[in-house]
Amino acid sequence: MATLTYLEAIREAMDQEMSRDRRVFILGEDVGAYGGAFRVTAGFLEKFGPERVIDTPISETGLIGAAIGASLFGMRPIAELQFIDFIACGFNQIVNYAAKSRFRWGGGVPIVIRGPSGAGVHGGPFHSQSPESYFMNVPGLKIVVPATPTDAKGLMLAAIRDPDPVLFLEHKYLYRRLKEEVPEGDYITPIGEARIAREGEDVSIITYGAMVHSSMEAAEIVAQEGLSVEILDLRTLLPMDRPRILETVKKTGRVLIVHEATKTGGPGGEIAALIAEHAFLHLDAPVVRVAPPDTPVPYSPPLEEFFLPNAAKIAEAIRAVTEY
Amino acid sequence: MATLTYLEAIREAMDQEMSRDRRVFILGEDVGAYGGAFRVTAGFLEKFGPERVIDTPISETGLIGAAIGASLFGMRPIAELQFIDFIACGFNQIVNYAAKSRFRWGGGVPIVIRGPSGAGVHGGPFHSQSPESYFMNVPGLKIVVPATPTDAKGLMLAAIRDPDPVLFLEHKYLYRRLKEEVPEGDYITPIGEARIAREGEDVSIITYGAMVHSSMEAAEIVAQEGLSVEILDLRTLLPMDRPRILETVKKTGRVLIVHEATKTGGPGGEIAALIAEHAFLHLDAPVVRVAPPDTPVPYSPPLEEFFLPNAAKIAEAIRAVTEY
Amino acid sequence: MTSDKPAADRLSRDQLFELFYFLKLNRGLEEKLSNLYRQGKVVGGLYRSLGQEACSIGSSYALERGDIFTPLIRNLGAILVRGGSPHDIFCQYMAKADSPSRGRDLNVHFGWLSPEGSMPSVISMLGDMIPILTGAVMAERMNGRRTVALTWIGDGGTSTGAFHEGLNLACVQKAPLVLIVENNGWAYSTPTSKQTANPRFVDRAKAYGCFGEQVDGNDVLAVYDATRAAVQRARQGQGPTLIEAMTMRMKGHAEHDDMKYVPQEQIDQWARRDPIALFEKFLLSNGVAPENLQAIATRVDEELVSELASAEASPMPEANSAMTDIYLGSTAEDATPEIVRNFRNGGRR
Amino acid sequence: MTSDKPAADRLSRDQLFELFYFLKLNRGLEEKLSNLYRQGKVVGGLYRSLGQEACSIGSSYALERGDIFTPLIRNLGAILVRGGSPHDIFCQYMAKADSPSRGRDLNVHFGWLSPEGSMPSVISMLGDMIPILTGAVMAERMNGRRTVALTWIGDGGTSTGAFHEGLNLACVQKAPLVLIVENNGWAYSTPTSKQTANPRFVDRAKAYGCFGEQVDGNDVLAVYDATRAAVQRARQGQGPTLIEAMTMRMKGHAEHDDMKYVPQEQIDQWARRDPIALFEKFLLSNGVAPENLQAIATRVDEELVSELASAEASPMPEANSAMTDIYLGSTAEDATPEIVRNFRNGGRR
Ligand SMILES: Cc1ncc(C[n+]2csc(CCOP(=O)(O)OP(=O)(O)O)c2C)c(N)n1
Ligand SMILES: Cc1ncc(C[n+]2csc(CCOP(=O)(O)OP(=O)(O)O)c2C)c(N)n1
Ligand SMILES: [Mg+2]
Ligand SMILES: [Mg+2]
Repeated sequence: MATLTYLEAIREAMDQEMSRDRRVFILGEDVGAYGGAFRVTAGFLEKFGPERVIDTPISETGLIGAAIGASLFGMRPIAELQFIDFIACGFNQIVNYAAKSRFRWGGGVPIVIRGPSGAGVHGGPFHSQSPESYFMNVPGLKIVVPATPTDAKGLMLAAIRDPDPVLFLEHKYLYRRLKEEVPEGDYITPIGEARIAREGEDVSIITYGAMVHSSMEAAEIVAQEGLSVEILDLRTLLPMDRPRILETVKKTGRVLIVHEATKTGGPGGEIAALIAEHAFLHLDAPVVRVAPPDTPVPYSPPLEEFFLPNAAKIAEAIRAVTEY
Repeated sequence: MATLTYLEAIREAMDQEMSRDRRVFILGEDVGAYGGAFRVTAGFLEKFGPERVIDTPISETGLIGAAIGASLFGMRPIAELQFIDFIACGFNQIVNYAAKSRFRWGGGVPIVIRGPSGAGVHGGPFHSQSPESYFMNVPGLKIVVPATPTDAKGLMLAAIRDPDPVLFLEHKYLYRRLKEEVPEGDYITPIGEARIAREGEDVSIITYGAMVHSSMEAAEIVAQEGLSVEILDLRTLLPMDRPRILETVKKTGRVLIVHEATKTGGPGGEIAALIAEHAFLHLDAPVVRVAPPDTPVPYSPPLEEFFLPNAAKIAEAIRAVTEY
Repeated sequence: MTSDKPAADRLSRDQLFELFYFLKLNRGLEEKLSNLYRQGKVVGGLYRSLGQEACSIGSSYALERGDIFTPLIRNLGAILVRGGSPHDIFCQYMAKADSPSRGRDLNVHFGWLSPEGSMPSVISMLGDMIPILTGAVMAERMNGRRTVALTWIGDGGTSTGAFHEGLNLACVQKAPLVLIVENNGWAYSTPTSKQTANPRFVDRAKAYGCFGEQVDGNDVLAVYDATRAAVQRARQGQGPTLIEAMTMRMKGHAEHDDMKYVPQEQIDQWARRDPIALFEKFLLSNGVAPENLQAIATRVDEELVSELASAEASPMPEANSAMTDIYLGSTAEDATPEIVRNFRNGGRR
Repeated sequence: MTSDKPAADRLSRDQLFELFYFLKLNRGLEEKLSNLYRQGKVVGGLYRSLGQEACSIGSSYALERGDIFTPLIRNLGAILVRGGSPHDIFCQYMAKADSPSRGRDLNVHFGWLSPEGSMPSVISMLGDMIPILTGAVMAERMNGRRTVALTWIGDGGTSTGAFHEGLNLACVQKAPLVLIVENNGWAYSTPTSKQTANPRFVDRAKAYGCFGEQVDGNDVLAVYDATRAAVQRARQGQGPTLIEAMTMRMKGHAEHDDMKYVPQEQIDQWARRDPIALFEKFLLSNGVAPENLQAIATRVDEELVSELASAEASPMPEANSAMTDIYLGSTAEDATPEIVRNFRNGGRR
């Protein structure tokens, strides 16, 4: 097993699939000569040539549309968005064509739409967004949110091979900050399966992406205080792993939902609703969401730090829920 | 008080405001000579002239952008979308400019974006959508969903006068099917205030839009069986009227959430999460969502009928929750 | 074959008859649909292409085996030319179980994928098919196939961002795409003068750096010639062509639209240029016997009668039959809440 | 004033000096920002307009009182011309409390609204400001004001749907909009050849039906002349102008970008055409004494030193100071869950 950063793991997965399967190609802005704004596709142009590593005009609707069209004709396109925030410019193609195509007429759309998501790098309101909530009510779409290099690789392989459109949200804060041993070769993280990131008895934290790591830190802090925290890393937001969510809820009876998307209307609502309907009798405390306030992501470091959940804020919520 | 249909009430409100306030104007596709695809602006061109009733090219990004720009310079634009489904084509202007502008630099964006929403008229996947979930996680935006002619008028007046961007979702199924006495003149329904549509003791239904009427029917059905149902018509989805939601929950201890948006990732999640956090100890039964399955809106009448919640389905859910 | 030779000389007598057949079939089909509409049998709206049939027939007739096309609402005729059946279209409009979309979507919102030639389904959002078909033929090219894609856009649809992003990308990619701008002067009630400050849509071709040509959209042979030349260029790797076809929408946007907003003179003037009448005149003046055309008309009528009969015989779809294919092999979960299901089964907590 | 008279003759000596001052101020400000960047004091990225300053200065200098403009990332110079201060820009880049956005947004992402002239804030999504400024001047026109709006778009930004929908709408509306297509040959690492099949962006003007002109973007007077003529036409109600300014980005997309992808010859060739050196040469050859220009350069340095000092003295924003202005007068709710708040207060259920 090689030690890879989160970013390298994504690169390795795409490299592997492109080497294995000639149907796979990449298109996006500056993905070729430059290797992408974050260098995720560095070296791809040299290795796979300009026909499979395509620099497009600045056209999110155009490039996502082209990916859809190519996927209908046997290809497995990966569309890179320079920053995930620009997905708003290609929104219509995703929700109205890609997601509905198979249902309407049988045309499957096996595309991966990927890009750097999330805050923590002082990118300001337009380079820090967590766009998952836009898509939680879009049947036909899958949304994956890897938290570790291993899952970044495993989910990328799964996403490329998936017969349906997958939104692959890479957390830019984790790109180079996370490093771990990653299984070589054909390693798949199945889409739709959450992962117990930490076993515990007293409280369950249901989370995903970068917040998995803040939650792990928080669990360490409260462990000193004798609290045992279980952490469920969702890994996939659509379709959600309901059984594993309910399992951990039933085990601990106390639940925190932690995400980086702002609180109102964020993915936490769906999770809370699932729990409310299916685990009502197992709850010993209110289900609590730890999430940013309802504002755009502010730019200045002190503002952004205040905005984002962190280990201390999560630890405090753990204490409150356990003492409830 | 004049008897107006839901559609006439919207028209009257816009007509009144345009007559009262020269800053108000309308732009959209075919809103002029044709009076809009649903004739909501019929007669406006003749009355207010082409400068204030503007037929635009087929450009949702263009016309919403123009509305934003005009609003920054003292106007109160109303942007009509021919069908709300096309909002996906102007999505970026709404979430990235209109909603964030005041926060980022102080530029308030008092626009109304309105259009025919919802299913029930066999419009198929692209003329039947309920787009509210796309916007539930967008701080800075307001979303109103009138269920009655009176609120259609009251909320339109409130939306036009609101200093911030308001998404006004008109339910096309109600346009001509609903008629009632509507207060004349300056009648305002405050944005952010839900309404008790029916008082009851045993179960609370939290709903909005056309589903308010299906819920009322259902309440009548189960009333025969001795069940007393309270119905809360949210009227505004953003910002949500948390106090009134919690009040009815605490009153009955049993909650149904009913909406026309598909179940997973729909607005019901946010409501369930609010209840979970703030009314945990008052619940006597699981919070239940009655909503369509996770598919696009199908076209053929039997399919669409199966897809949509109706009085019978809601009544059955009421019985289940009360007997729990 | 050289493309400078005009269609009239190049096309065989049988091919000319075939064009006539499709023109009549297109119009006859729509007339039957109008009857169904009046009988309340059409579910939803009906959108006619009366007067524009040549834009659909002449262009799609220039495609070859394996080529790709996506019709918009007024290109129903192209579906017929490319192998779609009136039965399927009747079923779509009546929301029947036997419709290609099984009642899930309406009118021309269906499609197929086949080595014979594919029709990726259109969606309502105008302009979106341009980038999608660009990607389709990019994929074909990557696979060593010289497939060409054809689609249409209205004068109104040219104003969309998707039109711009798609055509620009197609031009940069030298994609084998043929785009027909069907300029019928109106977008619903909006005249071209409110759609663009330069009504010559063919001028867009130069801006994007592709071939451009303006043709009489009511002359089926002119449309065929222009499209055929464009298809050949595309297949040879010379990139996209934008063809502006001048025509007129002789009915309202949809059946409910009385198009009061259209000046009567404009209608009268175009009425004299009906594409089918013009082509019939051409054929007769070129020595075709009236009996031949009559025979074709009769054949069209007979076919439509039987196709409609079988379509009317189709049942409506089963209420719960639209729960599949959300993901490959998946079925959407019954939305009934768990406690309601337990309640049904007499179960309690 | 007539617009055919070239700027060189029309502009007073003081105005020419003012142009020189702004060019120097623009470049000097960015050089100071580069130092701050190297010192790690810039929060986030730094985007230079080195070599393109004339496109911002010459154009914005042609605006008049009350006019509207929105700069993109490389039009920082226009902010200075229109009354923005180096202090504000330093503060923006250092994310300080005293920045116009109070640390909420970055670099040129701020704005103001004033009868003197307004700068609606830009957002990152390229192209979006074109429809927005179109609406802005439509509003001004409705209110009887002859306000003109100016904005810029890069060669890359022309590929966006927003560019198309916005410019087309502006042309249909004959909106008083001046759009400068700043063609610097590159969009990040993407050459114009991969952005469009027709690199002559001025050809877009004809397609949309507006005025078009191509100018040397490194000649501040040529940019001024073209913009001034366009502003006059716009104010007279003749509608939009698209000005293609030919220039070159002499630094990477941002400071982190070494632009290895740019051929050295291209850089060398443009290095000989530095807009400030060219203008200095012009002034000297027109009898301006070197001392005058030296004096301006010194004044620029002194100003920047003091503006930077005050900016550095600004504190960072209070952590909780970005909770307001979600809606007018509203403050976002503290996201702390209720039970955590109770817990803090020692409260239980
Ligand atoms: C993006 C988008 N916005 C709005 C509509 C609603 N709409 C459907 S058809 C139509 C008019 C189309 O006019 P044109 O493109 O000229 O085609 P024609 O009807 O003349 O064939 C409009 C506005 C749409 N389908 N797509
Ligand atoms: C809609 C959109 N997509 C992607 C980006 C990311 N992006 C920022 S600048 C840039 C390149 C811009 O090139 P150009 O328009 O030529 O301007 P220049 O940098 O040359 O001044 C890109 C792709 C963006 N800002 N907006
Ligand atoms: Mg038209
Ligand atoms: Mg550029």
